Amino acid sequence: MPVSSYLALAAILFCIGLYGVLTKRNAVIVLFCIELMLNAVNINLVAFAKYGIGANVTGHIFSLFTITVAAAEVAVGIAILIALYRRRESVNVEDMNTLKR
Amino acid sequence: MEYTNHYVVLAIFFLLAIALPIVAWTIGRLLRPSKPYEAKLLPYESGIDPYQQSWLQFNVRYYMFALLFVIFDVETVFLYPWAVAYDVLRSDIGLFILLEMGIFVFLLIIGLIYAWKKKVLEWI
Amino acid sequence: MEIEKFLLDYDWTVLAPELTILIAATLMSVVDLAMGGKADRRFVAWIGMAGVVVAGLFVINYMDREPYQILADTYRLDDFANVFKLIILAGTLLVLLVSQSVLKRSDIAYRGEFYYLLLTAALGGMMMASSADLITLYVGLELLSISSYILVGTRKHVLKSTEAAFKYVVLGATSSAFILYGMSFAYGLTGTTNLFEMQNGLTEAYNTGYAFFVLLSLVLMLVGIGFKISSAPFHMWAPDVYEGAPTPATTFLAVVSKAAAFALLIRIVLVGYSGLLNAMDQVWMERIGLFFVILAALSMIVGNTAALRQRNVKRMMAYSSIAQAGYILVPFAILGVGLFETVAFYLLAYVFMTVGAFAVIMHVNRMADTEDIRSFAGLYRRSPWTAAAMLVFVLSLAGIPLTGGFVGKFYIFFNAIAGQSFWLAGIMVVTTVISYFYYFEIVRQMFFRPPKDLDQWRLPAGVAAAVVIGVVGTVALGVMPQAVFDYLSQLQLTEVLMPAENQ
Amino acid sequence: MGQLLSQPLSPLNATLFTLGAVALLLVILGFVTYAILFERKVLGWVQLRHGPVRVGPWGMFQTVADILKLLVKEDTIPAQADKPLFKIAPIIAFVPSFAIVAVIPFTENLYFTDIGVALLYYLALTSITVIGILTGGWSSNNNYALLGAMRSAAQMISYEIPLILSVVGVILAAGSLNMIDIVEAQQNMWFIVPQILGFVIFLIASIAELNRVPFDLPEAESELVAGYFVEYSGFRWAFFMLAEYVYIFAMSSLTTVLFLGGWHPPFDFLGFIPGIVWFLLKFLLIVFFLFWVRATLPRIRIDQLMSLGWKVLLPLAIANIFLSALLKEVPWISQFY
Amino acid sequence: MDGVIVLTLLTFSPLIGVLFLLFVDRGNERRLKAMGMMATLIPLVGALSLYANFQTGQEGVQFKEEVNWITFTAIGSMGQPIEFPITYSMGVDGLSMPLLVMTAIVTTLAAVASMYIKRNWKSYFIWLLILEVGLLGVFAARDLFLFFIFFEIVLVATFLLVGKWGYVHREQAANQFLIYNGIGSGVMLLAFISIWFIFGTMQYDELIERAVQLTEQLSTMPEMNWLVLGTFIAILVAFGIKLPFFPFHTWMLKVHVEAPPPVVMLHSGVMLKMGAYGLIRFGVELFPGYVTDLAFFIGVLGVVNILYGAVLAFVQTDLKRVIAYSSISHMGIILLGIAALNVTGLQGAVFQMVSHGFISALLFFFIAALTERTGTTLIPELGGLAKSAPVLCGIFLAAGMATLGLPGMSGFISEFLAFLGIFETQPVLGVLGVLGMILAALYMLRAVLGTTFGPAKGRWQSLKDTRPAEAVPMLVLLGFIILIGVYPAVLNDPLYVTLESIVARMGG
Repeated sequence: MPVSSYLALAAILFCIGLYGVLTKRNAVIVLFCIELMLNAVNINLVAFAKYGIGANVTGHIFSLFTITVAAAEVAVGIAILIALYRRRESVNVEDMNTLKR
Repeated sequence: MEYTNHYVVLAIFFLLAIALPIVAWTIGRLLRPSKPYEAKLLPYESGIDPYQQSWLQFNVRYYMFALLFVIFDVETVFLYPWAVAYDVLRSDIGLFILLEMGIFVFLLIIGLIYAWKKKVLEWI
Repeated sequence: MEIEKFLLDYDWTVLAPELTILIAATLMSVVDLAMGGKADRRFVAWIGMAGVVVAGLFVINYMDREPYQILADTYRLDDFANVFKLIILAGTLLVLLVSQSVLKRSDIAYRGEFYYLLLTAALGGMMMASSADLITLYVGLELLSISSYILVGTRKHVLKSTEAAFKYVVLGATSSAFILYGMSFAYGLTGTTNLFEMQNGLTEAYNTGYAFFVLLSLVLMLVGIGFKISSAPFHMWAPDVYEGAPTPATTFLAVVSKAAAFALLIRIVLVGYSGLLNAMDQVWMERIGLFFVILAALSMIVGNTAALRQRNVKRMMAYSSIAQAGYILVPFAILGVGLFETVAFYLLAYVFMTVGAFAVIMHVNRMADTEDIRSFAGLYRRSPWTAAAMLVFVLSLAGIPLTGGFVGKFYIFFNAIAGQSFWLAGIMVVTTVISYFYYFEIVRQMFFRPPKDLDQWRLPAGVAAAVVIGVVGTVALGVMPQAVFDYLSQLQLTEVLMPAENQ
Repeated sequence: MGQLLSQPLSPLNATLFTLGAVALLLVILGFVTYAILFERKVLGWVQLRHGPVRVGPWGMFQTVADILKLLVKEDTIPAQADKPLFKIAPIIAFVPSFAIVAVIPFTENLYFTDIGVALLYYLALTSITVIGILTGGWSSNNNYALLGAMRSAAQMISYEIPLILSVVGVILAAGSLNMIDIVEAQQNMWFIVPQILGFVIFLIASIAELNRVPFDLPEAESELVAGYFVEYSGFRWAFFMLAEYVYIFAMSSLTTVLFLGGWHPPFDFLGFIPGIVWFLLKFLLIVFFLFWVRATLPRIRIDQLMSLGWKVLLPLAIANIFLSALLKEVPWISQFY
Repeated sequence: MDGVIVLTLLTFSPLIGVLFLLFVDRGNERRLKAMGMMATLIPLVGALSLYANFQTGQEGVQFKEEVNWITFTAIGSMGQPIEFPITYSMGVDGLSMPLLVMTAIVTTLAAVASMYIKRNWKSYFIWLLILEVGLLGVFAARDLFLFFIFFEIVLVATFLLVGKWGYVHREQAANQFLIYNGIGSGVMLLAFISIWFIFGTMQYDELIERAVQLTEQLSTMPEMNWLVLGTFIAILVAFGIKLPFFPFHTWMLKVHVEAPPPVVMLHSGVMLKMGAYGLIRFGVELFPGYVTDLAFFIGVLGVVNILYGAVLAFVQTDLKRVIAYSSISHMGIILLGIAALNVTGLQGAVFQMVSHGFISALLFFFIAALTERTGTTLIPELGGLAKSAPVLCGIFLAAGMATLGLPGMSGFISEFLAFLGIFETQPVLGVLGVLGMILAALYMLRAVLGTTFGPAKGRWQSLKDTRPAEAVPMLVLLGFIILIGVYPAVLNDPLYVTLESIVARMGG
């Protein structure tokens, strides 16, 4: 079944993204990793739209929305990161320690 | 699977496009000289020796444009399907489809006006 | 569904509340732009409040109607949605009221933006409450989330604020990704994103060998929603974000975001997966129920114990809100039919007490210029009425009788007992007792400690209004909850589980 | 080509496809070679001089010689550069420029692919080039290069918006993203007439996208030395140039397809002339126009550039969309849509 | 008297005082104090007139009011709707009537003793009056939930009073108070819920009716046994903390030492009795079977309390601690009385509640007066006070005598009755308990003699004797102590019938 390979790909991407979000120190990379996770979802959706149970075009529509929203989300993320960078001169997540753990 | 062929062609174009520079450089490597020395490998700064890396912070203005780009680029994600299906939808529900997109675009235009008023669009 | 019935045949007036908010937000942004850089932005907030009130009136007008679905069954109006919208709007109104009187240009440069972002976030929340489709749910969620990210980061010149915002973005986006990933499986297993069509599909998928994926999708979504409602073990963002955000935004997060996230939880889990719920109680109780039990218990325990050692009021309130999320999760673990009533009532009480408490905290922190809990020292001497009001809020949060917090908590507790979840009920009681320590720390500071100086701190009018509303609401819900109970029970909240007639 | 594409995939077919692609590549390389010459000639004529005349008759082999010279030139990479990125940047810039040519139909029979989202594909891939430019400018670790790259990126993304929005009018009219469908829809009336506003926006935006005068700020010789490819030399530099001229090819073809009716003759009675000729004529007209503009107009300032893009072209493009949609309702005009 | 809301009026009458106090300037000490004291007179008058109107010798509840308040609904696991009605139900019977009156009296006197309060009189009196609402409500409530609510009001008010107006370590004391009582009320809530679960109602009257049938029910449903037993133990713990019995007593010492005198008067005099009241009301009345089964255990707890309190009281150097430990000891007597399982024992217990209420109020009034003058309550530092302050010391002596059970005073009656009861059923415990009484004589005399007699230390030569404002309330308290001592019927008359009915239900 071809869908399983897509699913596996998506799962791997999702896990890589999650791993990156949790471990990476560079804030930009963290944002990339989030994007990776969201794109894993897109792969899933599109794969299901073609091969899923009751495949239909809804998956495509959903992924369009996902793309849009993810773009907005990451745009805001980077905007905040820039604001942060201008004050802190660093994109290292570990430097963000003003708020105590 | 009749559309596979089209994508195969696209893939061929891609591969070809990648192959061309590689081939060209490989040939070039055989032909061209290579005599690097320090001054040659310095970045060109109109004759002044560079004293720092050029990887600096650059104006945030660039990011503003990038953001605006994202907004309107994403808008087209919805505009294109709408435009393609316009005739079909119009015959069903009439001009409402236009109104709908009008609302959508209107909100984006508010965004543009916002950026305009906030002087984001001015390049200093 | 024929395409002819697509748009114009629907009763579009049901969207009136949302459209009102949308128009108000648009208007606010335009007005804000038209105003000069130096102008007082309160006017913008007043437009927002007017919009919220009008939207609220529309919502009240639609109470108690038959469920009605529009836009190809993606958007739905039922009493459940209305109740949540009312809660969201009430929270937004109070936050606007407070922020218009405390926000200073020196603190938040973009106040106009702050006000209408509150509205767009509320709009997102309303969409979540009203959606019957994964896509609309997701869009609503993100509208709320993205607006909140910015709200958190509006104090641009304060490092804490931007850091908090960044943390919130990262964790919020991650949780969105989890929710989406779960949604993608739900879609793949059923071929639809409509929650009501999913019901059967998921049951069928469950029975035809895809049980693992059905549960996987649910668990992924629950993890994501766990982030959004800040339940342990997915709570780590909450203290930082609550601390870093400007206090009105914190209030908004604590109240509106949370309420909306619970709406999301109910929509997805109870509506989408209700097939599993009905057909095989066993599965539900053993696997999913367990998940909720763990979430609820952990939230209560972690929230209440971690709050003990906080010295920053906002962080303390963050842990407190984690604990409150735990309490609200208890009905989900039990899954009694009283779920909607209990959750709605608790959230209603929660709106009043939390907004009130944060309004006071905001005022006190601003006057004392610190967020340390010691800023409350001697508040009683400075302004006895404020201290008395704060006492009411704290008692309510702690769950002392004659307050809305107590009635809400007891309602949940009682349902837990009736549902024979004695363990959860026990944890509720124990953690409530633990919570006395830190809630009463505020009381101690206010009443027992001497103030640094004897300055009188007068509440600004807007804050005072919010505090009065908070006190009245909290006490009224504590003394005379019966009216609300009756009203809630008369609403057809359980209809949320059934598709509307008009499809 | 159409039959070939509808056959099941076999090694033979694949070979044929490859051969076709190679042929097109060669054609394009030839075009680029002579486009450069043509440009220099046009510039010369406009400025009342001859242009290249020495190499070959009428300077025919001038560009060939240039290419050979580039091939044997030393390839220096600055010591401080980010080497992997420095090396890969020209490829990133070049690949999309050639890959988009695949979707352009030259006549109703001569096309290489016929995918439903051709226009989207074209527009999507074009925007990848900017990453190549950014990479190149960044990895050089040179102030001019970085500045040029940033400017270029800002400019390209700013003008991409009007570009893609101006096309929506065409899509509305044709009801398809497929290029062949779009051309077929211009059977009676080229879209340049009903979509004149869209055409103008498209033309301006495409010039800016091509980084050509009057929008050649990224490589403004007098200000930034050469913009993002200051540090590039030899054949690496050549690929940036190549990408630029391939884009001229692609963009001119696209303009032809979208607005000038592709292979359709201007009048039905001229239908006896093969479509390819019409196509080439229109295509060359556009190419000539581009060179003409370069010779005629001065470079504008960057603030003017950005203002034009965001404050004029973008609102106009959006207005064009709704105008087009509304014009569909007007009784007589609607037949052109 | 049905349909009349006298009890509600009585319970909330202190709020009238609050209302008036709000309008007084916070710096106006004299007026605040006067108003605070006056305000407590309203409930006092109310309580006394209620007592006068109380039909003695009549079984059951009087002055009953009942309004449906809140109904919580839930759906049970079987799909059956479960309703949890909370009624606003007030009433008094023979058990609560004396306690109500005692509360009113002690509060008034505590308000008088508030003359020792040094600051923030306005809020002090407001909270004191709110505390009074809670205390009155606790005894007047006829619904478990209402009881709980009033109980919590008491908790909050006491917390604030102790923490704000106490002595040096007031905050620790308040915290400990909160911790223990918070846990106590948590357990109480659980116990109440399970009582509701067992009986299906929260109203005392219905509960008592159903309690009789409980034994039969249990025989048909043996699996309920554990729940009922657990509930009973929870009740025991919840009120045991309040009482307090032995392992849970540390908070009370702290409070007694650190709290301001009027609050200690109320605390020791009234609040400890809430524990005892709860034990009798919910332990004895609702679970007669278990009380019978566990009587020995309760008795042992009582004896432990008596002896532990007495021994430790003996070794304390701080007068406050002596009295605090003696309170623990006396609470043991209440437990013994309950453990006796007969009318006499219970009579003893209730008598002890009231009598100890007055006695400890008096003692702490004295302590307050003493602290005001000397600034210390350490026995070694005191001595020979009688020379300079004879009246004060005379009152102390009298109170001490009452504590150790001198005939003619209330302490004697209560202890006598309690021991009489326990000797009837558990003689061994009785003997051990009496041992405690001997110790009581020892520590009390030691304390009294140590402070009042002996060589006068120089510092205390010029001690001022009691002012009238102090002497009058002390003498009033003493009067009540002697009144009960010589004319116990004043207490016994309303009580007896109620206790008889309780014991009858126990089958004893």
